[in-house]
Amino acid sequence: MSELVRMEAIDKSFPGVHALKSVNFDLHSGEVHALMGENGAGKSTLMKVLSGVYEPDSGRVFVDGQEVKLPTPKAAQDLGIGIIHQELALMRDLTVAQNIWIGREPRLSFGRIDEAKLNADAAAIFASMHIRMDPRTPVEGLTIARQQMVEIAKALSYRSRVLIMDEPTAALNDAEIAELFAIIRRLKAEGVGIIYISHKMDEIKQISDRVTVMRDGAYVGTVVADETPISKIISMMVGRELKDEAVTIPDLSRAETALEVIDVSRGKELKNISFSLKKGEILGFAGLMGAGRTELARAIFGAEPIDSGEIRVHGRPVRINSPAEAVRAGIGYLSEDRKHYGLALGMDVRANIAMASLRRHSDAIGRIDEAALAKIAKDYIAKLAIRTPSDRQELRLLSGGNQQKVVIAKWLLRDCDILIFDEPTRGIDVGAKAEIYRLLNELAAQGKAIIVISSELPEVLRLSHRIAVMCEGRLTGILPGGADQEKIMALATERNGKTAA
Amino acid sequence: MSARESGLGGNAQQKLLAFASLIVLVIGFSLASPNFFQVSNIMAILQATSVNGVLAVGVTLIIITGGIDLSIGTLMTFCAVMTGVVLTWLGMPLPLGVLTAVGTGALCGFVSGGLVARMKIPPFIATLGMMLVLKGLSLIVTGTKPIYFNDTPGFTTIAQGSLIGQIIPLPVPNGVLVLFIVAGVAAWILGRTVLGRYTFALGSNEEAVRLSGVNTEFWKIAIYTLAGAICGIAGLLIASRLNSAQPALGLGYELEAIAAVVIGGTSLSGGRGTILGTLIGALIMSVLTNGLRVLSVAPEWQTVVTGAIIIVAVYADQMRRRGRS
Amino acid sequence: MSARESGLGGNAQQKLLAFASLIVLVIGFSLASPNFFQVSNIMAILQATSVNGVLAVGVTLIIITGGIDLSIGTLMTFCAVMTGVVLTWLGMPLPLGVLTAVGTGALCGFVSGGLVARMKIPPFIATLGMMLVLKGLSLIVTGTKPIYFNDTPGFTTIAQGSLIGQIIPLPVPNGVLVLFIVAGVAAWILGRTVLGRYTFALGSNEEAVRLSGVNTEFWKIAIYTLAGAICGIAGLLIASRLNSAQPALGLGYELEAIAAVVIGGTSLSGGRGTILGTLIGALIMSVLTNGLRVLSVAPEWQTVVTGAIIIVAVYADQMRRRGRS
Amino acid sequence: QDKLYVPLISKGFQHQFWQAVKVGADKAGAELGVEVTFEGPDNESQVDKQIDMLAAALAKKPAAIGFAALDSQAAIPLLKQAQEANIPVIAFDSGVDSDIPLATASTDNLAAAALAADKMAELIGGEGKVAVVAHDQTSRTGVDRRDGFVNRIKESHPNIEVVTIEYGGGDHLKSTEITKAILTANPDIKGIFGTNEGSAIGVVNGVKESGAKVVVVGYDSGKAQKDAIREGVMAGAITQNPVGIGYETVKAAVAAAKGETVEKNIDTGFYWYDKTNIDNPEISAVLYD
Ligand SMILES: Nc1ncnc2c1ncn2[C@@H]1O[C@H](COP(=O)(O)OP(=O)(O)OP(=O)(O)O)[C@@H](O)[C@H]1O
Ligand SMILES: Nc1ncnc2c1ncn2[C@@H]1O[C@H](COP(=O)(O)OP(=O)(O)OP(=O)(O)O)[C@@H](O)[C@H]1O
Ligand SMILES: [Mg+2]
Ligand SMILES: [Mg+2]
Repeated sequence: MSELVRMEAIDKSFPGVHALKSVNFDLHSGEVHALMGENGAGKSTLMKVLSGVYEPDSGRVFVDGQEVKLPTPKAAQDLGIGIIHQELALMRDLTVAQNIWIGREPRLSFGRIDEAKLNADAAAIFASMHIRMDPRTPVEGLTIARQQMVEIAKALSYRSRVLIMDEPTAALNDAEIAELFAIIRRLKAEGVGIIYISHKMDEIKQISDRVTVMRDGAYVGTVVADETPISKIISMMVGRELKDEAVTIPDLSRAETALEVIDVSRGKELKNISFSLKKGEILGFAGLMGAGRTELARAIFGAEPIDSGEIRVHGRPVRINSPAEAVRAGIGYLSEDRKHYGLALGMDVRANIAMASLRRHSDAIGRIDEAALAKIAKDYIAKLAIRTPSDRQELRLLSGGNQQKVVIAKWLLRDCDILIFDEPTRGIDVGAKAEIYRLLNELAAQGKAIIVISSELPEVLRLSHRIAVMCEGRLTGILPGGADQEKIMALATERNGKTAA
Repeated sequence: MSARESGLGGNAQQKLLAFASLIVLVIGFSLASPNFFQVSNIMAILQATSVNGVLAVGVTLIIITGGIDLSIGTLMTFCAVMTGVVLTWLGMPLPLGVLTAVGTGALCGFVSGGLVARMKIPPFIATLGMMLVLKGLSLIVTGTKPIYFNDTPGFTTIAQGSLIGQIIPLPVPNGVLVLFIVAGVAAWILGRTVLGRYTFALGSNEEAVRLSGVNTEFWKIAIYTLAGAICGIAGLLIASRLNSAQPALGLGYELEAIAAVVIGGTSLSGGRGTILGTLIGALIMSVLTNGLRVLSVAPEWQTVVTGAIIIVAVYADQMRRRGRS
Repeated sequence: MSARESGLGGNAQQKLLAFASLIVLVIGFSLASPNFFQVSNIMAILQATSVNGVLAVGVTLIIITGGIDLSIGTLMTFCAVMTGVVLTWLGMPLPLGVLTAVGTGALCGFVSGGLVARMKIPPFIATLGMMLVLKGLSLIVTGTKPIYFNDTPGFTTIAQGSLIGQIIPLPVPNGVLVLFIVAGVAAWILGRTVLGRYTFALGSNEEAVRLSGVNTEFWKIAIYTLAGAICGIAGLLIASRLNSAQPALGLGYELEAIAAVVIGGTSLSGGRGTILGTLIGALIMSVLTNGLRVLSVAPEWQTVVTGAIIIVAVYADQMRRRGRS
Repeated sequence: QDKLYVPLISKGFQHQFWQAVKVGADKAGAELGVEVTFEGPDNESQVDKQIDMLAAALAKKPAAIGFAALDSQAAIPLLKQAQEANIPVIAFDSGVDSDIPLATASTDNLAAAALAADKMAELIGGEGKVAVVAHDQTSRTGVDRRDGFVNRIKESHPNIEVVTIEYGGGDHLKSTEITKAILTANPDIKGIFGTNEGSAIGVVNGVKESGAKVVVVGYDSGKAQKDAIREGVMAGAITQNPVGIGYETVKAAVAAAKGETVEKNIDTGFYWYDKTNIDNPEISAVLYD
């Protein structure tokens, strides 16, 4: 195992933020080196330095022992450094294959593109990943999870010697993660060095050889994964011990029903879905990628029309044709795709938190009560530990996890009776996750009805009072809280009555 | 330049920076010609900014939502025409004429807004259609003849009188006063109110706003309606300056107004922009036009120089901003 | 309508749908007037489409990158003027004139592209500046007088002759032939080549393209240069049609061309668009104009009806598309 | 049913001048029992738009065509087409450099503008600075009126200097701003000539707004110009006889369509009008609102 990359005393500041404080990092060939840290610790920034997106203010980068300059992404690529960015950077109007090979299209004469080869090559990569994906699908229609797959395929296509994966599994579920890990092990065997960033602690144990921890932009230390308990890594990250609370399922037998979904169908995506949700209950939704959980949530929320079926809120049937009507009926929905459906990235933290609640914080002529909003924003920044220089920072300058916290704050502030959280902890660090779980339990205790959609089974199990499982647009079953994983997986793969392997 | 800096306010240094191109131009012209920096000429420049400035303020709102409005020029004319109909043909009193101008503008803006927000027609097409329809309607209503306001005493003072001149010895024309009031109100709306917040939010990420439970259609229509009403005020100003409603006027004014907005730093892709920037943009344009004329530059060279300076001014502005961050 | 369907090809059903508005118009006018659907008038419509069509094809490329080009109209004129200088004033042979037109266009496109891609000036401003500069230059070079091509025999056949008419008994003017060739080549470039791929990619997510290690500046400049060359061809066509280079022409042509592009379904926010759509858009515009004239609709009503039909056509097109998916 | 059809393709239709031509044409149409249509492009630089209009007019198989060419040369192929189809063409306004038109009903813009120059010279006492606010830098009418004025000043009034020529596109507001800039740049200016209605009114507005004392000479008529002359803000103006032009064009077109011979040059004349003669019958007959 030879040294591939060494970064020495990397320093980088943004206006108002000292993002990297003299950070060291190194990578050997054939190893998986996990990079850990809380949201905003500086992980992505460090990797952007290594992949030529940012130039550091000071510090040196060595590749194969030679000092190198990385002024552009191209320079990094040429040195064999590939990256899967945390914020998906795909061209929505191009197809999957066109995205993968952008900049490296196989050419024929006259600058023509060999489209057949392009598609075949992309298909080959997906085949090696054991994923079914038509290379000619436009990226636009893909779910976040599938877009992430495309990013992974694209990174693999570079055949890099150094592969940076910035939260590649944030939107994936267990089956797909297992597939990704198989790929990672294969690459590792080929001598590729992999830098792996994730907030999912269990993955670190499974895949990584060494772990480097960062905190507040500073280097904390590097440890060998096998020899270090998770709790140690966590305390390195957060600077204190975290204790995990167990689920306590409240007695809801006397609780009122908050939401009833009766026989809802929509095209091929949703087939005759019925369930109900009580006040004070947290209903988890499990399922594989594309099971239709997001579709269902969007249908309930009025973001997408339903073909048939009925939705009742507090026993009264409601017609919901738009999100505005849903919110009026007391339903809130936190989207899984924060960038496209959750945030106004060009606006500041305060404005985003207030987005759904402006009418409540303005007077008769529409004047916004900025002072009140400032106080509220500061409260949430403290409560959710949002790392930002101020509540007036533009959202696009926040780290991914901190952006996610802002979306959560938006819905917490809106204070709906029924809240649907679609992948609420995507990209959120362990400490904050625990905080959010606590918040959700608190909300439920206050009598809110909550749906949590999550691709992380442990999260579903950790939170849910009941667990609904979907497969291919059907609700295949509802299990009691704390049900075992096998049963959930069985329902999640129950294709048209038959249980698949 | 996010929502919070959208007002006429903002921090002092930034304001200074944004002004720089304008100041350079003014100093340059002042040095080049003794006739340029004189009260009467400065007032002429301000007066020349008033109509375009008001239009630009209106279209700034729409551009911040990520839209565009090509109909502002002909809408302005149509509002002037309808005012003529009410005041001259029907002989109504002046306040009703003012109401007609603003009301006609708001109504047409409402229609454009409906086309864009409800029928999902791209703003470019919806307002291109409106531009043509309104252009035709102005000609039809008037029978292609101008309507004069000779029977409405005081009509010309709306733009040409000087209230300020009666108080202090600076004959700032009322048209300029109107411009500053309109700009002030628009900046206040953008910076302080719910409507303004949604204007930015729509331009920043419309789908995210919709999924926040906001009735985006309603707010978008409201913004177009407001912008239309502002065009109505521009219609009033131009009618007052010309003491007539000229039905054939208006085409091409949209480009000039949009140019002022973009020179002022508002992004055509929406989500960011300031009224102050738009005012400066409009002033840059009229200082340029006036200055080159006062220097008696040959007309064909005037266009060349104007084009070049617009590019340079925006480039310089950008370098400054990049330098800052 | 993503990159892969960008060619003149695409599946049959979709093509049919896109044509629908156009066909409805043609049938409507044919029923309304016996003079409309006649070979000579159809040829007149096609001829009237040629210049605007070529410009629209050029600006389609730029719009797909997410940009805009306001200078196309005056660039066209400037190219015509330079051709006049070379052919009439310098007495060079015809092929050199053709080269001059295309070369001038490419050069100016290169400059615009440089301003946008390298100096990061917003396309609206960069090309607005270019529009004014080129407008002035045309007047300066010509001394504000048209340059006639009387000394270059055969010059008028570039647009007005009919090669096709010599083969089959349908006098399709060469200008139309040129339009279809230009459209074909542009569609081929968009659909099949690397340049085309980057055109879509830039409009879709420029930052992502850059992060993929592509030299985005180079490709963007290449696209503006190509679009400029296409404007050069339009310059040649209009010069040939008018047998003269008219230096004051061109302003307003950009709006018409952009309108054709947007009516054809290309999104002004970039990333999607087709040349076929642009052709249909340009045809819709000229069928409308011609049809209303043939029906002797009063000119002021012509504008009203044109505006309304543009909105309706785009709305109908959109309903169809939504219905499909 | 088979009314003769005569389309007039003019240089514009929105200006009062063209509307007056249209009035004359309609009048002749009514008297002679023929159908007349009238259209023109938005501005006088749109040469190719006009060609397309001509093409559409030909498609309607008219009995004759009235045509005011923006550029004679550019129209020749279509005029030839008309000739081949035996559709007589009558030129109006400023004429067509070709022998295809059977007759031309026009004003001599050069001579008319020269008259304006002479009047201007007289009004400012034969010396001093003057300026021109023209409506177009390239169109026939714009060029002729500018040159007619400027050349006459040069030739016959050596003590008068034309200090600047600006172009406002006939847009009232633009011409107003231009005038104010001219007055700023040349505080000692004595007179300004506006070459069409929009320009002349713009000059009047600009002079009024800046409160300057200059001699304003206009061109064409219209209510605002007549008012300005009555008020004394405008010293006087040249008027053509647009109603006559329209009338004579249609009359000649109908005659030609019937195979009668028509007079080759129909000069409809031009007139100087000011406070003193504005209400004379022969003047008020050629003025329009
Ligand atoms: N372009 C920028 N301008 C200003 N601040 C920035 C910029 N990019 C990152 N930051 C700040 O730098 C800090 C580190 O961000 P970074 O994205 O590296 O965090 P991270 O460790 O990847 O977090 P996460 O786990 O949430 O993805 C954050 O406080 C972030 O707000
Ligand atoms: N593997 C796939 N193949 C084809 N289409 C898919 C696939 N995965 C997702 N989709 C698309 O997504 C729709 C349902 O996805 P949805 O986002 O609702 O599922 P989900 O259960 O929320 O899963 P995810 O974890 O991806 O969010 C499908 O109807 C389909 O259009
Ligand atoms: Mg990160
Ligand atoms: Mg989902």
